[in-house]
Amino acid sequence: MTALLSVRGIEKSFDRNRVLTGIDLDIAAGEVVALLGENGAGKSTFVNILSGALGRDAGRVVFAGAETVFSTTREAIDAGIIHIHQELSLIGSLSVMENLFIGDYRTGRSGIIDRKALAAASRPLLERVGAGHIDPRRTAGELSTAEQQLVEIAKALSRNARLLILDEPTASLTPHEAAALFAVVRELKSRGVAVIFISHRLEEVFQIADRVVVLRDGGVVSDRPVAATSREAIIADMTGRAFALGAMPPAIVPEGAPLRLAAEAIGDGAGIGPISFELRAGEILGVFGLVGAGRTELLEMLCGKRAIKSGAIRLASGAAPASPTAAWRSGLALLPEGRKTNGILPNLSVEENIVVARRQAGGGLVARGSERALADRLWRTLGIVAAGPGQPIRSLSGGNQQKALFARCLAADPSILLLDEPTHGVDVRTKGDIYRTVRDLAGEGLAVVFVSSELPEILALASTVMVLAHGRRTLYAPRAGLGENDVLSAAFVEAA
Amino acid sequence: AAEVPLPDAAKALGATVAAEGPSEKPLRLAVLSFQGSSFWEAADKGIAAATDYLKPLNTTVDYIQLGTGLTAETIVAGIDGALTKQYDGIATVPIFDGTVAKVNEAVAAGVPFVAFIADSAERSNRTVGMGQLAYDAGKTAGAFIAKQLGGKGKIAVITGYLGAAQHDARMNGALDYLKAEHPDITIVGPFECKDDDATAYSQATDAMTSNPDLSVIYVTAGGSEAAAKAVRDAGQTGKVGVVGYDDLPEKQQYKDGGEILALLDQAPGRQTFESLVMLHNILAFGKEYPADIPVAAPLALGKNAKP
Amino acid sequence: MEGRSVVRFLRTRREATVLAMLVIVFLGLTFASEFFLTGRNLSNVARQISVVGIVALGQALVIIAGGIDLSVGSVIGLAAVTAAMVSAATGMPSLGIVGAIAIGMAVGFLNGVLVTRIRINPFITTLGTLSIARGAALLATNGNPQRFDNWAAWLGYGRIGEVPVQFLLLVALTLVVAFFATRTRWGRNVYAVGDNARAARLAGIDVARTRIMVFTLSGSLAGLGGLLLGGMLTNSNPNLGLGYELDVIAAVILGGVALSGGRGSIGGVVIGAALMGLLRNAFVLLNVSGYWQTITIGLVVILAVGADSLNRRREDD
Amino acid sequence: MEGRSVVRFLRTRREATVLAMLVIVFLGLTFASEFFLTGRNLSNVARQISVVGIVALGQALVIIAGGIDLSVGSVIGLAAVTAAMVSAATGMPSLGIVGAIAIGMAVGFLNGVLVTRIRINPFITTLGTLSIARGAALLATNGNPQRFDNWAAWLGYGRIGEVPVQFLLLVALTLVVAFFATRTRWGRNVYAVGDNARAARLAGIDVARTRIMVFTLSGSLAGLGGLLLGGMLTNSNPNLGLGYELDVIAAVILGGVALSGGRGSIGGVVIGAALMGLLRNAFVLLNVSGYWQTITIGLVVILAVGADSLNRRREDD
Ligand SMILES: Nc1ncnc2c1ncn2[C@@H]1O[C@H](COP(=O)(O)OP(=O)(O)OP(=O)(O)O)[C@@H](O)[C@H]1O
Ligand SMILES: Nc1ncnc2c1ncn2[C@@H]1O[C@H](COP(=O)(O)OP(=O)(O)OP(=O)(O)O)[C@@H](O)[C@H]1O
Ligand SMILES: O[C@@H]1[C@@H](O)[C@@H](O)CO[C@H]1O
Ligand SMILES: [Mg+2]
Ligand SMILES: [Mg+2]
Repeated sequence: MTALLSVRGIEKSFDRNRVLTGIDLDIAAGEVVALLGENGAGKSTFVNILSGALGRDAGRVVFAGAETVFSTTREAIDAGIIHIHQELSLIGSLSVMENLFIGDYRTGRSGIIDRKALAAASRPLLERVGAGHIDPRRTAGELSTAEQQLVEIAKALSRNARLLILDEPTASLTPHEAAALFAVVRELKSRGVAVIFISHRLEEVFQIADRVVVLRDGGVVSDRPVAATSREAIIADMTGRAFALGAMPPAIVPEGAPLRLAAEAIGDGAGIGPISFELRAGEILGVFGLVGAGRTELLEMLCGKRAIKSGAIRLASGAAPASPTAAWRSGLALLPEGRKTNGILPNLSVEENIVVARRQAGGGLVARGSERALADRLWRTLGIVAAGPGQPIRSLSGGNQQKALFARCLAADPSILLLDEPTHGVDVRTKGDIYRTVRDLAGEGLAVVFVSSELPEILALASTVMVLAHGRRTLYAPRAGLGENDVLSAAFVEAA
Repeated sequence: AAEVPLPDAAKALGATVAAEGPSEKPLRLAVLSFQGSSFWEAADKGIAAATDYLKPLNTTVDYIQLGTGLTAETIVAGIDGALTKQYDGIATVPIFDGTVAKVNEAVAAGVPFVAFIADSAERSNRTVGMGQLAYDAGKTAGAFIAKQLGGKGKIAVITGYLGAAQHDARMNGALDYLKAEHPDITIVGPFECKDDDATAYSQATDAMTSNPDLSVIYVTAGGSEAAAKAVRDAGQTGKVGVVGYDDLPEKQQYKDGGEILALLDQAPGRQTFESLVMLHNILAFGKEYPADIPVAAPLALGKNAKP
Repeated sequence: MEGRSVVRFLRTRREATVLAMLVIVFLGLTFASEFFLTGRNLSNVARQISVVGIVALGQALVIIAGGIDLSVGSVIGLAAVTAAMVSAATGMPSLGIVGAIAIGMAVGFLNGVLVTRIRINPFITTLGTLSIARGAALLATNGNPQRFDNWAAWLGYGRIGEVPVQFLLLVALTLVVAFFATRTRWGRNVYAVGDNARAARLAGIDVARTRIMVFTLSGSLAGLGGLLLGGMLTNSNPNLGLGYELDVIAAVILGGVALSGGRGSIGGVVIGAALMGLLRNAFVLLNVSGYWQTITIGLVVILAVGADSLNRRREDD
Repeated sequence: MEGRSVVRFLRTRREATVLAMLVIVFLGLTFASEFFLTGRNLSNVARQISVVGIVALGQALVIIAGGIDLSVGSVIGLAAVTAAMVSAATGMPSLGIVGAIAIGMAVGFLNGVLVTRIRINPFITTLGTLSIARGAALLATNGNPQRFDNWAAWLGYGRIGEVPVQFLLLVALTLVVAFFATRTRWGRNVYAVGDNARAARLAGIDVARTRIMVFTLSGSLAGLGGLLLGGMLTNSNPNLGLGYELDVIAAVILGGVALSGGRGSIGGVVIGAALMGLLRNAFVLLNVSGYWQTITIGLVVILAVGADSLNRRREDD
C-alpha cells in the first residue's frame, strides 16, 4: 500500500525556538492516525504546515503522489486536505450554510449564490454530524460553542476531503456528541479518507485510531499500531518517563468545614435556575451537564457577570459580587470557558496574563519584583512551556495558554475557585498536575466549583456532584455513593 | 533716486508702487503666502513679478509657501522660520489675531513687516498693513445689495468659516448696515459652507426653494461661483443674484450670464507685488509708508447689476 | 415579511433605528415647512444625498472588510479635476468619465496593495493617500478650478423629469452593491474577511485579494463621486470633497455597519446618508442658523446610534 | 541596554523605525540648512511639537484601550476660549487654567460615559462631540477671537532660557504618562482592556472605569493643549485645533501604537509627534512648495509605517 501522505524531515522554528526538528510520517488512504504529545509538543504546528496555514523551514511533503508546497490554505483545500483547527474558526456573521460552503458558497463560475440550493445542500451535512436541528440559515455566531464545533465538522464533509485533520475536535463536545463525530470519521475512513486526529483524551484514541504517533521535543518518538500500544506506553512516550495518573483517594468534605458560599434558588430570569447549593471550605463541587445545560451561566451568576434575577447568593466573605471585579476582590477566582475569547490577553506577556487579576487587589504601583517572582514560581509549578515569561501569550500552544490562565487564578490567592472546563486542551500530565493542585488547594481549605464535560474527571475529583439539565439542578449529592449511571441519567433528564 | 520703471507683468496686475532704485547692500526678503485656490494663485503672480523686478536691484525674494491650511499656527511657524533665517524684511497675510504677538516680536527685532490682503483684527505693530478693511467691504456690499433691492426684499447669507475673522467681518459689515439702514430687508441664514463649493451649491438651492421671494445670495468667502451655478440651475437667473468676493477667472461666465451681480475685488496680485516693493524701499532707502494702506473694494459688476 | 419578522427587524437592526429617525425627521419637516414636500425640494434633497451615498457604498464594503478608507474625500477632488482636464485635453468627455473613475480606481488599488502587501494599517495608508491625492490634485491644477461643462458633466447636473441623474445612479448602484454584498461569492467573502481574517484565510479565502478589491471599489466609487460633484458644479475645484471622509464614515456607521468589521447592510448605509442629507436640508429650510447647525449634527449622530445601543445592549465585554 | 538588545529593539519595535526616520530627517536638515541647528530654530521646533505631542499622549492611551478620540481638535478650541473668557471674566488667570482643563475633562468624561454606559461606538461618540464642542466654542464667543494675554498664557508663549515652557510640559507629561502606562495598575489595565476587553473584565478589571478614565485624561490633555495654543498665540480663536485630530492620531500611530488596541508605547508617540513637527519645520526652512508639502506628509506617514511593516511581517491573519 503506497502512502497517501508522505512527510520527510519537516522542521520549523519560531525565532530561536525550534519547535519541529525533523518529522517523518506516512499515512495511507483510509487510515486514522492519532497524533499525540504534550502541550507545546508541536502538534498544531505540524498539521498547520500540512494544510498550508504555516510555512516550513525544511522538509518535503508528498501528497497523492505529488510533491507539494502549499503556500495558501486554498491550495491545500483544493488538493483535498481539510483541516479543522484547534481554535474555532467559523465566521460568526455568516449563516451556517455559508460557513459550510465558505469561500465559494457553491456558486460555480457565476459567483451568484442560490440560497435555496445552499440550504438544501446544507441540511444533509448537518444531519450527518448529528446537528440536524440547526437551521442552516441561522447566523453562526448565535450558536453555542458545541453547535459551532459540529458545524465545523460538517464543513469538512462539504469538501471532497482526502485527508482530514482534526485538531482537538472533541474538546468542547460531550461524550454523546463525540460519539456522533466518531461515526462520521468511520464513514469517511470507509470511503478511503485518511484522518489525522489530535486529542488529549486517550480513551478516544483507542476508540477510533488505527495508529498512534507521539511527538516529543519536536520529533516523532513513537509510531505504533493502536493494538500494539497501551495507555501507559503512550504516556511514557509523551512525557519521556513512566508516569501514572494514579487513582486519587476519593475526596470528602471535611466535617464541620465553614460555609463559604450559599446559592439560594438563584435564577437569571432567562431559563437558568432556580438552582441551590452550598459550598464549604475544602469542598470540590463537580458540576456536570450536557453542553447547553447552563453550567457556564451558573458560574457567570456566581462571579457577578450575569445578573441574578431571582434568589440570592450569600458569601462568607461579604455581599454577593455585583461584577467580576467585585468577585475577585471578595476572593472568588474564575477560570472562564473559551480561553481565546474570554481568557487570554493575547498581546500581553505570559507574566502579565498571570498577575493581572491579583494586581487589581494591590496598590496603584505595579510591584514588578514580586510579580515576577510569583509568575516564575507558578510558571515552574505548572510547567508552562514557552520561550520565557515575556513571550506574548498568543504564541503559546493552546494547552500552555490554559495553564497560564490557571496560574492567573492561583496567583490571586482566592478562597473560592470557579473553574469552567479547566482541562480543555490540556495534556495528560498537566491534567494530572491540575487535579493534584486542585486537591491540594482544597486540602488547604479552598472551595472549588469544577465544571467539566468529562465524566471521569468529575468522578475522580469531586467531593460533591451537581448535575444540570436545561438550566435546572437534576442531581446534587455527595460523590461517595454515586455511579457513572446516576450522573449520566441526571444529565439526560428531559426538559420539563 | 530715480524710480525703476514697472514691468508689464506688474502693470497688468494694477501695481503702481515702484522701486526707488537698486539697494546698496544685498537684501533678502521673505514672503509667506498660502496655496490651494485661484485666489492664492493670483497672489502668487504678484510675488513672481516682484521677485523678477527686484532681483537686478540687489534684493532677493524668497517665497516661503505655507501650504493649504490657513491657521494662525502655520503663519506663526512661518514667521518664526523667517526670523531664524534672518531675513531683512517679511511680508505675509497675518489674517488671524493669533499672529499679533509674533508680528510684534519681528518688528521689535528690527525686521520691517508688511501685511497684505488681510490683517489681524486686533492691531499689531506691523510696519505697513495693506488690504481691504473687511468690515467696510461688507458695508459696501450691503449698500450695493440694498440698492439692487430698492430697499426691500430678502437675502440669504452663506459664509465661509464661522469664526474666521475676515469672513465674519464681511458678514457683519453687510448685515449691521442692512439692519440699521434697511429694516425692510429680510435676512436668511447665515449658513456655513466651509469654503466648499458643493455645500454652497446645496445651501443656495435650498435657500431658493424655501424662500420663493429671495433676491440676493451674499457669499462672504469661497463658493460664490457655486451659488451662481445653483441660481442658474434653478432657473432663477435674473430673479436671484449673487454678491460675493474676488473677481477670479472662473466666475466670469456667471457675471456674463447674469447670476453674479457683483464681486468685490481685492487685487491680490497687486497687493503682494506692492508689499515687496515697499519692503525694498523701506530697507534700501528708509522710505516711510503710512501704517495703513486701505485697498478699495471695487465692485466688478455682472450683467444684471443695477449700476 | 410577516408582522413578527418586521418587529424583529426593528428590534434587532441598527438600520431600523436610523430609519425610524429618518421617518421622524421627514414627518417633522413635512409639518414644519410648507416647502419640504414639494417636488422641487425633494429633488434637491435627492441630489444632495447622492454623492455621499455613492461614496458611502464603497466605504461600507471597506469597513465591513475590516478596513477604513480616509482617502475618499481627496479622491473626489482628484477625480473631479481629472475628469475636467482629460475631457478638455482630449476633447472627449467619455474619456473624462473613464479618467475620473480610473484615477479613483488607481488610488483605491494602491491603498489595497499598501494595506495587504506592505501590511500598512488602513487608517495610516489612507491618511497618507488622503494627503497625496489632494496634493496631486492641487499640483495638477495649480489650485485653479477647471471648467467642466460637457455631456459627461451632465451625469452630475442632469435631471430626468424631476429626478436628478445622480440620484438614479445612487439607486442603481445601491441595488448592485447590495446584491453583490449579499448574493455573490465575493460579497460574502468581504463579510468573512472582516469578521475574522484569520479564519477566512484558513478557510481558503484569498484575504488580500478581497481587501484589494474593496479598496479598489471604494476608490472607483469616490472617483465617480468626484465626477458627479464636478459635473454638478460644471466646475472642478481641486478642493472638492475636502473633509467628506468623516461625513461618509458617519453615514456608514449611522447605517449600522460595525466599525470592527464583518457586520452591516448596504441598505442601511443609504439610509444613513439620507438622514445626514435631510438634516442639512432642514437647516436651510427652517433657517437654523450658524452654530446650532454644528451642534445639531453632533447630537443627531450620537442620538441615532445611542438610541439603538440602548435598545439592544451588546452582549460582549 | 547591551548591543544585542539594542539590535533587537530596533528590529522589533515600530517606534525604532520612526526614531531612525527622525534621525535621518534631523541629519538631513543639519546639512541642508545652516539655520536648522541654531538654538532659535530648535526652540521653535520644540514648541511646534509640544501641543500635538501633549494631546497625543492622551490619545495614545485611548487608542491603546481600544477606543479613539476624534473630539480632541474641537476640545482644543473650546478650552482655548474657555481659558481666555474665564480669565477675563474673573480676572484670575489661574481660574482660566482650571477652566480650560476642566472643560476638556468634562468633554472627555462625557465621551467615556457615552462609550461605556450608553455603549455608543467611540468613533461615533467623539465624532458627535467634535461637532458639539466646536459649536459650543463658537456659540460662547459668537465666533470672535478672545484676547488671552496674562500669566496663564505664559505657559503657552513663555520660555525658560531658550526652552519653551510648552516643551518642558511635554517632557514632564511624557515621563508621567509613560510611568503611568508601564508602572501603575491603572496603566497596565489600559493595555489589558484594549487587548481583550472581555477577558479583562472576567479577570476582574473594571473595564468601564478604565475606559472612562482614558477618555477623561485625553480630554484633559486636549484642554491643556488648547490653553497652550491660545496662550502661545495670546489669542484664543474658537477655530483653534480645527482638524488636529488627524495629526494627533497620525503621531500616535507613527509612534507604534496599534489602532486595534492593546499595543504601543508612550515614548514612541512623542517620537511620532516630533517627526511630524520636524517635517513642518523643514518645509519652512527649505522653502518646499505648498502642494509638495501635502504630498510629502502623506509619503512620510506611509513610509514610516511601511518600512516598519516590511521589516517585521505580522504573524497574524
Ligand atoms: N506563532 C508562534 N510564534 C512563536 N511561537 C509559537 C507560535 N506558534 C506556536 N509557537 C510555539 O511552538 C510550540 C508548539 O506549539 P503547538 O501549538 O504546535 O503545540 P501543540 O502540540 O499543538 O500543543 P497543544 O496541545 O497545547 O495544542 C509552542 O512552544 C509554542 O509556544
Ligand atoms: N451567544 C449565544 N447566543 C444565543 N444563545 C446562546 C449563546 N451562548 C449560549 N447560548 C445558549 O445558552 C444555553 C446554555 O449555554 P452554554 O452552552 O454556555 O451552557 P453550558 O452548560 O455551559 O455548556 P458548555 O459550557 O459545555 O458549552 C444554550 O442553550 C446555548 O445555546
Ligand atoms: O476672499 C478670501 C480672501 O480674502 C482670502 O481669505 C482667501 O480666501 C478668499 O475667499
Ligand atoms: Mg495544539
Ligand atoms: Mg459552558
